[in-house]
Amino acid sequence: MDLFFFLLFAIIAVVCGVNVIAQRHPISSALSLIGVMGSLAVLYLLLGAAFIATAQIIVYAGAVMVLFVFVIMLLNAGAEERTGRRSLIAQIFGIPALIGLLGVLCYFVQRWFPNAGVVNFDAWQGGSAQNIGYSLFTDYLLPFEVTSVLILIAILGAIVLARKELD
Amino acid sequence: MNGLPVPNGVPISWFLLLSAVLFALGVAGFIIRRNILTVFMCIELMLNAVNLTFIAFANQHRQVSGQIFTFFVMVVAAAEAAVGLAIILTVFKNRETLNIDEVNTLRN
Amino acid sequence: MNLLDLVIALPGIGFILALIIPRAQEKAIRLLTLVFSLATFVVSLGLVAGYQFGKAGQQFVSDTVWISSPEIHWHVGIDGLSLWLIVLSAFLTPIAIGISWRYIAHRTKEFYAFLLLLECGLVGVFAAWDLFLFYVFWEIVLVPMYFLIGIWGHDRRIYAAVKFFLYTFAGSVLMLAAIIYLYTLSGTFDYAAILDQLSAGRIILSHSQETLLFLAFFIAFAIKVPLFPLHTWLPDAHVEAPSAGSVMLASVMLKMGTYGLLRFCVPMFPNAARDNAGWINILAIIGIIYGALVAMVQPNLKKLVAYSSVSHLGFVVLGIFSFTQLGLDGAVYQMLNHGISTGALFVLVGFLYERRHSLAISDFGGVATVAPWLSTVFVITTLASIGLPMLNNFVGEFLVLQGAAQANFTWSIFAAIGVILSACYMLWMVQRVFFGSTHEDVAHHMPDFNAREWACMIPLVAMMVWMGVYTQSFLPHISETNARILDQSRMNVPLRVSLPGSTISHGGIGRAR
Amino acid sequence: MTQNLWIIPILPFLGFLVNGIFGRKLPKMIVSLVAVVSVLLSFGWVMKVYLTAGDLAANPVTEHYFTWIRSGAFNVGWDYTVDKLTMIMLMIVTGIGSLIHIYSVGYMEHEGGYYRFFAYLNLFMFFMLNLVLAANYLLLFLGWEGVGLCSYLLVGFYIVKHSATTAGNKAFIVNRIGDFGFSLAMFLIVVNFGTLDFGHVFAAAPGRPTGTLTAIALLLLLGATGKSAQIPLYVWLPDAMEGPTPVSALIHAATMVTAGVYMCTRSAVIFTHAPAAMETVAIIGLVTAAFAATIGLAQNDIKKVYAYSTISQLGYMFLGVGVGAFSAGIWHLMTHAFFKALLFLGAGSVIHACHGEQDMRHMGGLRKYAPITFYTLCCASLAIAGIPPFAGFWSKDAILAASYAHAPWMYWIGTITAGMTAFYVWRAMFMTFFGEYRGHGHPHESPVSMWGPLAVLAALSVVGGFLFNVPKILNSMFPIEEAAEVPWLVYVSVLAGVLGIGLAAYMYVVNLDLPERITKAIGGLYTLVYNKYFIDEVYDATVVHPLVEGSRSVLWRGVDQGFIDGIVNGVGQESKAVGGVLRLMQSGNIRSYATWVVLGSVALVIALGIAGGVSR
Amino acid sequence: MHANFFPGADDYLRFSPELILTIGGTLMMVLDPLFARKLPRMFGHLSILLLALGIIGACAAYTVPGYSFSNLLVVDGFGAFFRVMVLSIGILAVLSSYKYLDREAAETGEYHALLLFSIVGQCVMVTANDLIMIFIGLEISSIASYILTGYLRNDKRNNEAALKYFLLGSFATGFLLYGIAVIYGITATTKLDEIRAALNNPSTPLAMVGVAAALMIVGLGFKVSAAPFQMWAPDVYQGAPAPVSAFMATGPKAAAFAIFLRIFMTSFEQVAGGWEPLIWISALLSMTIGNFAAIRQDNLKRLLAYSSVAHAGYILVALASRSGDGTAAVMFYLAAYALMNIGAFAVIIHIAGKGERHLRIEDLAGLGQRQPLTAAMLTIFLLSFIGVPLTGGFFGKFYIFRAALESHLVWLTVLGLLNSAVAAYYYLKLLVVMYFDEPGEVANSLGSPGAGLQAALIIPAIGTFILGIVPGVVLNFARNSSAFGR
Repeated sequence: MDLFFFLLFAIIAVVCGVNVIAQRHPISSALSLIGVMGSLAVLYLLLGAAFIATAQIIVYAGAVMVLFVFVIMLLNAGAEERTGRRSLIAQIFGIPALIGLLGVLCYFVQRWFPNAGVVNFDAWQGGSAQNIGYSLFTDYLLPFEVTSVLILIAILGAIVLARKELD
Repeated sequence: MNGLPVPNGVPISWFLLLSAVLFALGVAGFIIRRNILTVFMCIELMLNAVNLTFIAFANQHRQVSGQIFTFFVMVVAAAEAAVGLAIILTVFKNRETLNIDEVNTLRN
Repeated sequence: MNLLDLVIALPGIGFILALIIPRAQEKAIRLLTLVFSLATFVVSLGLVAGYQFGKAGQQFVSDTVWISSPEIHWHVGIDGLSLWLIVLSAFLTPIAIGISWRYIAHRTKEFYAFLLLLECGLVGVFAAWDLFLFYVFWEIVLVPMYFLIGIWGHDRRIYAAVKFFLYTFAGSVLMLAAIIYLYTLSGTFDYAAILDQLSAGRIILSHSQETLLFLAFFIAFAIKVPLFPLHTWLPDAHVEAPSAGSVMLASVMLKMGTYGLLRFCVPMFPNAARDNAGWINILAIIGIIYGALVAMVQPNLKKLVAYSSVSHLGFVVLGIFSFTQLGLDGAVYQMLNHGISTGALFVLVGFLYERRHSLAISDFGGVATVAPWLSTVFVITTLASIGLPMLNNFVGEFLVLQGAAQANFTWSIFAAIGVILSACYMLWMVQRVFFGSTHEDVAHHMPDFNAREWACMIPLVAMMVWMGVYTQSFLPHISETNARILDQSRMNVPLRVSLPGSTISHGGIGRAR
Repeated sequence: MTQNLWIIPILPFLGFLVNGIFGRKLPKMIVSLVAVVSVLLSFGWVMKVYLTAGDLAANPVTEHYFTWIRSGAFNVGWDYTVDKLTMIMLMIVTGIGSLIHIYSVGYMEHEGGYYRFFAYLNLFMFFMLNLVLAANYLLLFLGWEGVGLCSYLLVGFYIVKHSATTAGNKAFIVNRIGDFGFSLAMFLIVVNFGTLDFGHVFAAAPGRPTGTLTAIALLLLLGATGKSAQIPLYVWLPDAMEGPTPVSALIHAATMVTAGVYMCTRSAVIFTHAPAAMETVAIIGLVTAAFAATIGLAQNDIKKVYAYSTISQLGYMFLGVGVGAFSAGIWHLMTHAFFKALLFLGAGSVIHACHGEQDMRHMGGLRKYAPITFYTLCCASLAIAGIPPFAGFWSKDAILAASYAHAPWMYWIGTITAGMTAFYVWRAMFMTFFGEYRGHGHPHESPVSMWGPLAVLAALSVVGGFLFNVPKILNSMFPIEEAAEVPWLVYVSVLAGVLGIGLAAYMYVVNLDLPERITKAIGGLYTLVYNKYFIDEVYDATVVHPLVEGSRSVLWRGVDQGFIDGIVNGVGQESKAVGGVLRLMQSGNIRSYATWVVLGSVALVIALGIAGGVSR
Repeated sequence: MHANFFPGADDYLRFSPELILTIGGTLMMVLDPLFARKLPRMFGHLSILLLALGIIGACAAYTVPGYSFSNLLVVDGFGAFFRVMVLSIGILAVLSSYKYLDREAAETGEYHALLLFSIVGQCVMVTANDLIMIFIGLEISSIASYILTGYLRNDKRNNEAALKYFLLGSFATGFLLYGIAVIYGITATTKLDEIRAALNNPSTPLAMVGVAAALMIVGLGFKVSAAPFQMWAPDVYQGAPAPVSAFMATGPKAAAFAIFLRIFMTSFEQVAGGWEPLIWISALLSMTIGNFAAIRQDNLKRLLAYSSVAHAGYILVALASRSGDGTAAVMFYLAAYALMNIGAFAVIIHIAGKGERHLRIEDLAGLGQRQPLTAAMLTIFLLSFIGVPLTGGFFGKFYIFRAALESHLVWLTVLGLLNSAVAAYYYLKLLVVMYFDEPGEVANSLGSPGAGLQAALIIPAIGTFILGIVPGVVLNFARNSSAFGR
């Protein structure tokens, strides 16, 4: 049962992921990215991270990706054009490098976490909004507060960069 | 991998492999795609992959901290998105292009 | 704050004051620098007066902690070796200022300031007894000279300046590495302390370690000397530098290299020094002959003198690595001689240049008929530098060759050829410049010495004669120090170490083995 | 009691300083006065020493003034010593020196640089006296180099004359080659004896291995050949005639050039213990004598003739030294000083008479115009021809006798040379003084200041021989070995002289067109001899030219600028090239950069993964 | 259930610099609309004031060293040192910005606010004891600098630089995060000290630790622009506004090195033995690439960018020595480097002119005659870059190579020193142009640098000399605080 769900959404995630980089048009990439995020949200849920799963949907799939789509529309970006100086290095080394990366990551994961444990869905529900909130305001108070600076910067940056000239 | 999957449960490493694959996909996109927006999305993809790892480990360790980390990653990602898109806007305003290969006037 | 500190400090203070004075007041600046350099010289004579014979180690010590960790001391002191080199620097700086009095027209301020800074660094180099301090001064010297060449030099000055800087810098970084490495071994930068540890066997260097350290130091010094084939920066630097620069460069800065060899390479790494003496001496001899031959065909006065320096400095290196009392004494004495006579040559060439605005030998001829005194002094100087008895160089060359002969007679045979050749190039130059019929524009642009020029030359000529006739005023200091250095270099020399010709040893001589 | 020997050289030195520094301002009178008086005074002091020193043979005077060079156990003092040998040299030097100074007052009257000339002359006296007074090799070397310097300055006295200055350089440099040998000899001496003091060296010498001594002796000989113009280093002396004639007389005839002989005699102990070296000395001397004589036969420049005769006579002296007759050598040195100085001064007077003409073909018949010069020169010529009882006869005879005792063939060659000598000297006499005047202008006799010294020297070259019997004087130092007295030797050698004179008379007085025909007959040989066997040209082509050109094209342009600087600058170029390559990496393309990052990360992951795996 | 649910006074004191700056930055955002037009320079003065307060705060914080906020934050000598460093760098950056902002007529309010925030991020980084804090601090600092890089939004070079910096930066961050994730997976914690403890457990899969470390090195190496992750630096430094480049090459870099050190000297210290060769190679690569690439540069900013790569290489040498002395050397060198680099950039800002038109080396021609003081200052900085005695740069190199030799990295030392000889070449080139060439029209038309730039020139010069003549003051503190409370 667990296995089934996992495989299902894993496959969806991978397919969408491939689609993200396969599509020439940013919109379709964006949509498939949302797909990835959705399926990941489900997996989070299965892994007992209820709150994060929700956040994933709301913040990521919702806010962030919508922002993306906005921008895409705003700039009405069409399918990418193949002009400009292409990157020789990327063409030569790109694919081997990627395969290498995937290979080593998988190898080491396989080699060192073969059976680091078995996940049983619903076996652990640590990620409830309550738990998260609690530790956010106790142990992780500081980073939580500090991120406000981050948000502040983001706003400021958006203003500075994107605003029209006042005069 | 060792033996068939146990019926009741999924080996943690599968999640890790999945995230590894997604991460690699993100990297691949960054290198292959030419549209700045797509490239940016690939970064988001990478972050998501990382998040999955965190969550998986959180589950394994029965800890919240992993999830907390994920939470912060999301916040950061959101902030980055805002700033990044703003930057992309300015670039587009000045160059009328989203092709990453054409943004290479700064070089030797 | 003892006398020695004062000798180092005075030029430094002068340097700062010269920077403070507004650049409009050229005269004031000139006077100030002159006064300070003269004062330095006078004080340095105090060092001579206060020098005590038979006192082991260094004198006029002043030793205070400069940097606590790693422990770096302001540790200066002198012995017979550094004494005269310091006096030499202090002696030549006023002359360098004197000859620039009229010649340096633009950016006077920086020029004189740099001269003082240069003097400060030079004195420091010879006085430093802390390896680190030594390195600091060593590098400081580089900067003013770089600017002296680069700003007030002739046409290809930039090439020359950069070449000079990079050559020396590349060498000295190796030395820095070696110094630090020694520190990691010994835990101190104090020269004396390191020497003790080495001789007491508290630091045991493996053969390869010692060789590498030796080479690191040696290359740095060899570039400065300069030893063939690392000499090619010298002609360029000399030709392009203003005469004051050439004087300081030839007379004192080159001695930094030989001084370093004698002060550091030989006592600290005796085995390596002796093992490598063979090829080093061969290089030195090649330098002697090669320099002379190349000088012989130079169309340019300064280049000629520059190559002659290569030849002369070859003698010094040969003397040092002969490991005999005579050789070492001769080497040090030759350092001083070369400082005086080649310095004087550059001064005179400078005078000629100011008059004729050319350095090409072919542009002169018949100078003797219009400027007899200039010519007389020039000839005397040439005779000094080709080693005529009763003038200074003879003593040095004789001792060096004698020492070399004791170590290995073959060396002295080849080295002595250099003495023949020196006569060739110098006399031919003299003939072409001073004798023969006088050309028009030579006749018109060749006034004889004026008072200032006399004031610059008389001390030099006097020194040539004094050092040639009554060597006893100088040699004893040197001898006793060298004897000590020789002992140190013999300290832990295993028996396997033996130079070719080591069998010759008579009386007190050649006890080196 | 101390003899204050230092006064002897110091006087001329003071003269030098005065003339050298103030000479330009002083009137000629004062200048000449200072110069002459200073030398005369030192001659006087020599006499004083001679009279008061007592028996120099038994206890030579040695005085130490100050330490010159001390280093470790090596110690050279500024020491003077006077023994009989030195005394003889001192007298010759100061005596002849004074005469020539006086002579020069007249001769140089109309020359520019009057003061310079006398300054140099005094300086020369100073160094020469140092040379003979020295009590150790280094001080001797000081004088040795010093006289070389003065010779350089005086030969190149006419500084605007290119040939003169060139000759000066030649003289100095060739001498340097000799000095090279001398200094090596000194090094060997120090290495083996640990000192340079004559006393110690000669005391220790006999015990040393012959090989060492031979080496030292040969190196000394090399020095001597340079200074005394022997083969192979004689080439500078003929050119040295560019200098004013008194210089030729003083330096290149009477005193300096004999320094080599003096030095060898000084080192007699070393030489006598090195037979091979002795043999070499003898042969070099003999060959030089003969060789130079042949060249002398064909010269037309009067001074050149005497120059070659000087070389030849010096050869005799070396022959004497070489065959062990040191005293004979010195004897000849002395007599030669008399008559050769006279010859040169006479020649000077002749040139003076002919308004600077030196070519004998443009002279002749001067007998009536300059009688005093003529008669004095006759004495000199007879002396050099070895006609008894003139001075040259005694010394030359002594040498020849000794050489016969040593090896008869040497005697014969020596005798033939004597014949040639007689011939060319008298050839010169006849060409200058007999026949009709072939020159321009109106010849005249020289002033008294010039012929006065001539007269004195003439007297000396008449009686000097038997008056001062050097071998007897030096008997204590160099005992005359009683060789079997061979009576006929004397007659043969005298006969040779007479024949030479006769032949000269026949060819240049009686049968004037004979020389022409002979020249025609032996054309090739004549040109060869006339051009001094082209030795200068050979040296030029084989040594000088290759050296200079090689240095220029190979060493300087090739090695220095081409190779070494090539490497240095090459390094610079290379690093710039590397920089260029690195710049290619900076394509400015984001995706390339990303690719590099990925590559790097893969490498890192693999490396660290493995490293981590092994690290515990 | 948690001891410090409510943070105590000490906690706030320990966190005071960040608080001051955050409040100040926010205040500025409020004031900006009001005063932006009237007195633009006020924000500069204000931020200098705030930074000064921040320094005081940092010192005050050091009076109560220790962990706080449930061990997320650690105030130790190391942290304090770097806090003071980045804050001072901030001051210098502000000083050097006055004239630039006037010239480019740019809004000053946001500029300074961003600057302050980015410094907040760096302060957080250098005092973090938890990977979360490090990550957030890093992001704050980075995002702020992304924006600053593209601050002049109508300048093409700015946009491009910002884009490159942003994309590549977040790309690298991805790797960093992945590494962190793996470490978390292995050790079940993100606190540095706990990680250290956990790694001592023999059952830990060290290979995986290696992988994690590798991924983190990618991220950090990128931030410190160490080869082979240095590509972005030249482009970004060239494109960004000059004061920002000056700031980025010093502040964020210093902070990045700080966390680099902290992570590797606390968490991975025992297990890092096998990694030395890689640092070795990276150090050598950085030095060589930086120096050799700089030889051919004629754009001043780019040249300094390459030199900063090279200097990162020198610092990595000290890192490779993995010793207390090495750490101290890094701290000292960063301080010295910050001074000379900002000073050099200040000169560039001075000569660059409006729109940064004059950035070629030739534009320095004759500066020595037209503006002796400025030239003299630049000379000092260049000599310090070269490593001539009596300058901070010299002692920096000296300490670094000493540490390296003590760890027996003989060849790395020799190569490094030879590298510095190569570097001398292109620094000398500047001196040559400045003093030996006749004044060009740039030098002739040059006005006086404002008071701000003057200060930004003279203060670093003095500092360089202080570090060069009495380095003890800084070094001793560095040595004492190089132990990370271990």
